[in-house]
Amino acid sequence: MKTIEEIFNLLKEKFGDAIIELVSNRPVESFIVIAPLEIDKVCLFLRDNEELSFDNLMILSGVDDANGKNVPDEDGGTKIEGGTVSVYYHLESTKFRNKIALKVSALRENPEVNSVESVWRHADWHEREAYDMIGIKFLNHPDLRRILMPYDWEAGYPLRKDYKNPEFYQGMKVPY
Amino acid sequence: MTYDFFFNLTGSYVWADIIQSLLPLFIFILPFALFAVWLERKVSAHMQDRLGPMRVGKHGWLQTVADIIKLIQKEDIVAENNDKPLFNLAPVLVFVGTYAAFAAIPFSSAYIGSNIDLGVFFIVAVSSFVVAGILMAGWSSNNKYSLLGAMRSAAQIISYEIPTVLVIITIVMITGTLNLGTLSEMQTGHFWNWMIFGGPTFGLTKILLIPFMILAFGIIYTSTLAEVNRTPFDIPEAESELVSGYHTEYSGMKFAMFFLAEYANMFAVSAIVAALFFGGYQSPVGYLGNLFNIPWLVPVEQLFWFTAKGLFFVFVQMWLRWTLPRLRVDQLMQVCWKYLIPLAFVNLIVVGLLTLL
Amino acid sequence: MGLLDKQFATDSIVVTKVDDLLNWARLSSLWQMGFGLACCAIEMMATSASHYDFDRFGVIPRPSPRQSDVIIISGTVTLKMALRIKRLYEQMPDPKYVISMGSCSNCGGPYWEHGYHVLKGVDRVIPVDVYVPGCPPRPEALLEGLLKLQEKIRNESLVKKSA
Amino acid sequence: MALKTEQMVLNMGPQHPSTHGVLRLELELEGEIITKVTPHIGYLHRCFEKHTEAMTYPQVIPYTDRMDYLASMYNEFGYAVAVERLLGIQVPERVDFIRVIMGEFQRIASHLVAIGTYGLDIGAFTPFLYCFRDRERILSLFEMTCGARLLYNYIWVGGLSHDLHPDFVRSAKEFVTYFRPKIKELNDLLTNNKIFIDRTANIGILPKETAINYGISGPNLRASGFKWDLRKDDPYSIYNKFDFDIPVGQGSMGTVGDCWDRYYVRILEMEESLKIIEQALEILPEGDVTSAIPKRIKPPVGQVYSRVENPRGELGYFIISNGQVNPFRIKVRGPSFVHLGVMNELCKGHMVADIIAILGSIDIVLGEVDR
Repeated sequence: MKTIEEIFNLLKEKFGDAIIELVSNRPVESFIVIAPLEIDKVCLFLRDNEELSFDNLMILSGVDDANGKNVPDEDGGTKIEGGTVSVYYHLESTKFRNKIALKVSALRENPEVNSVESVWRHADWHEREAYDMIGIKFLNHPDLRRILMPYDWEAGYPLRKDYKNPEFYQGMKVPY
Repeated sequence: MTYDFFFNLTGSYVWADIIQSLLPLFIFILPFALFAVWLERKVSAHMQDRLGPMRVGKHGWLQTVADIIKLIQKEDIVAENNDKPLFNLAPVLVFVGTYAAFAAIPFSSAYIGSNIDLGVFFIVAVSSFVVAGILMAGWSSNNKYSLLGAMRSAAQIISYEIPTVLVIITIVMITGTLNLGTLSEMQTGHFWNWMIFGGPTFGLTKILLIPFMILAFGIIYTSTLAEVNRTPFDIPEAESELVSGYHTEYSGMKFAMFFLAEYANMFAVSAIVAALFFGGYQSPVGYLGNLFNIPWLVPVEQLFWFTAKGLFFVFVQMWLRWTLPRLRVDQLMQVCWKYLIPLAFVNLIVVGLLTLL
Repeated sequence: MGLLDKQFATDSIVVTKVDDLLNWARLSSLWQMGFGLACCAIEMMATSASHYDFDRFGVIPRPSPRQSDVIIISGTVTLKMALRIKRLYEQMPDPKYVISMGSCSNCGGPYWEHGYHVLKGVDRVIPVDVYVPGCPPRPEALLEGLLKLQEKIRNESLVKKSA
Repeated sequence: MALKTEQMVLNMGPQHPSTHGVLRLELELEGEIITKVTPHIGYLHRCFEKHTEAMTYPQVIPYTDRMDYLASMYNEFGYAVAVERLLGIQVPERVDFIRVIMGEFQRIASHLVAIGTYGLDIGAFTPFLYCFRDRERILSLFEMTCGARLLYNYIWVGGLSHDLHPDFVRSAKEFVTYFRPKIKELNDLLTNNKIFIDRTANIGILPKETAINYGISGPNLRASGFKWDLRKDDPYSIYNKFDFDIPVGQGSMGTVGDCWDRYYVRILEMEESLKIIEQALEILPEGDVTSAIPKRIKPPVGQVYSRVENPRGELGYFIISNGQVNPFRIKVRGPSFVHLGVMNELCKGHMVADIIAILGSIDIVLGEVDR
């Protein structure tokens, strides 16, 4: 069983610049930051390497980091400009009982991350959910549609921190 | 007998005919269907640690009456895209097919709607109307669930008619008659004269016949279960798959007609089984009427025995329904074509040989 | 509306008696649409099951809306679901009744403030006869709601209401 | 001239008797054979994750209840464990024991619903009512403890809302003795029924590798023959103190990982849960259950992914804290959400009736799929 530092060094050696940093000064969990357009290759390596064999993707979560500037928008509220959105990957090896967390960040305006659907089929719906809720576009995903919200929902991505609810949806009043 | 009575009463063949033919509908089928629905709900409830209907009348005995009154005045929805003539005709056809079968069923020696020589054959033929009705219902509803249900139903009923008819032929071969009245008369006396115990024959043949008769009974009871769409063969209206199958789109009284037809049909097939194997209207032990020399009591007792036998088999159907899961459509066909039909053929041949003894 | 409802202009002894009979039939055989939405659906199932036994009141679940008289909106109605519920309601034959079960379908329940995808009360899409409060309502509460609905039906009339 | 044929598209749900809630399945059929299944979800999307961002940490607990409403206790349990890990606090021993007892009772109750509705899907109505009858007894135990039947708000971060009712231990023991024979009754009625076996064995086979790749967990993964239970493999709370087995699918009626195995693993798990409850009731320590509840929950900046073995599988909470009283982001890995994703893989080539059998056997709760 390898520690996260060892895995970081191994990845750094293999992928170079694609592996950005290791964040290990936070409580409870450390994670490795990876470039968004290299994540699928890194994941494939992590899954197929004999010594790592991270065969199980536990969870894939999209997060709006809300680290941009707050600027006033047209109708009196505020919206966030700039900053990033992130995707967290929690992997597990059922063979070595080892766990690891990865993170990718992409620009908030047009976030594009490579899909890991081909590595773990499990990621399929989680990626669709991240697209639906945060608006992250997963490149090479076979079927990137909204999953929870109606297909004709036009009011944006609900889990973004500056999301505003529409007044009406198909003639039904939405706010209380 | 009853016909003469009505003829004397009204003085007209036409009226006597009408009364004679409507009699089973009003004194038997409708009340029975109402009673059977109530019974089904009570039986299922008690099997499941519940009480069932309790609020309408004592122990809810008026429950079905309330249901029917409610259904009669419900809105009758015919959707825009339904095939309207077929949609309206289908429940009538199903109801008629079921009802017509009662014409040849011997309720007692005094009352057989139509004591024709082709009784059994008539019932088998006329109950095939139901298939047409169901197919029409499924097609005209313009609903995919209905269509699937109807197709399953047609396949099922037609397949299971084969073992039924083979068993009937077996019986006919022994008795030499298709007339249900005569058939019942042959099984007179005591219960050991019933066909299930080899019929009114004597000696070695009788003993040899018993296992084959029991097998024949098993085959025919299983296939009649399938013909009336009861569990484990309730695939056409499989609630958890096809919503309610071919009658998904029916509301109000048209639905009630399907509903009543189903329960009437349950009794019809039970009655056939009773008439073929369990002595029809004959008492298993003898008649009080004969004992006390009251001639009119005998037909009444016969009616009682016939109803009791029929109801017993209806009860068994309910019992099975609330116990067993349901088969899949291909397994259903397997049961029929791989097991029941070959068995029925073997049975037919062996019984044929035995009757030669 | 059933076949006879609102067909009579004036009241009379016959109409009143027919009224009574029909109301009795309607309230004693309220077939419920076998349809659950969320948590409350589990309590609705528990109400139909052995311990509480909805069948005592003549309530049995029918899978098809065409054959049901009462729809129990048991749980949160989301915007995605609301139009389907409306359609289901429209598919039911008259006379039809609606029981709104639980806070969510009454008014949005705990999701009233931040629920961007929750309809704040099913009465925004279909008319409701009886509201049963609770999150989720106990089976006893649902039974009480049913009795209230029966009371309401008992006082219905076939007479056309004049303005 | 060849006849023009096209595949029939059958729309199952959102209102359908056996989609277990408001799931919509779009089936492409070739006669009765299925060529493709597309699940459409979101008909019960109640915006859980948005709510958590507006609530304080303890206020989230009632919302976790409403996710998997058949296993509310376990959702709270999982959430409490996750926040406690983030805070780095230890709860008193009695709290852990009560949590385990409640969690295992919840597992039995949840499996009873799963088994009962599965019987209903296959066409057997009576086992469903028997299961609900027995579940009602567990609910009365919960009611005795916290006053609610379905959604409890009982397990809090750092403790519990109330201590046990004085009668609880006796009633719980009574239930255990009452329930053991009922499992046998269920086996006689349903498990070993020939028709039931015909309907479920060799249907919807899920091989182990596929299962892991799809992220399947819980009874469904164990039915595929993989001995993996977070209670033993990634222990939380005090599960390592108890002696219990992890049942896995044997393929005794057909192939390993078929519907019957998934069903039977649940039956066996109920017995294991009874074992855990019995042991826990024997050595239940005394103590105060509310003493460790923090007055103000304000975790440090950080993140945690914490998971527990829910009755349906791996229930994970990914919590990001930015040092405020309300969470920055909570993402839930609902087992039902993950399991539903495998439907298309399982259903291909089966018949319409098998869809119901497969859907019932993977046991989803729509509240958790859509959250």
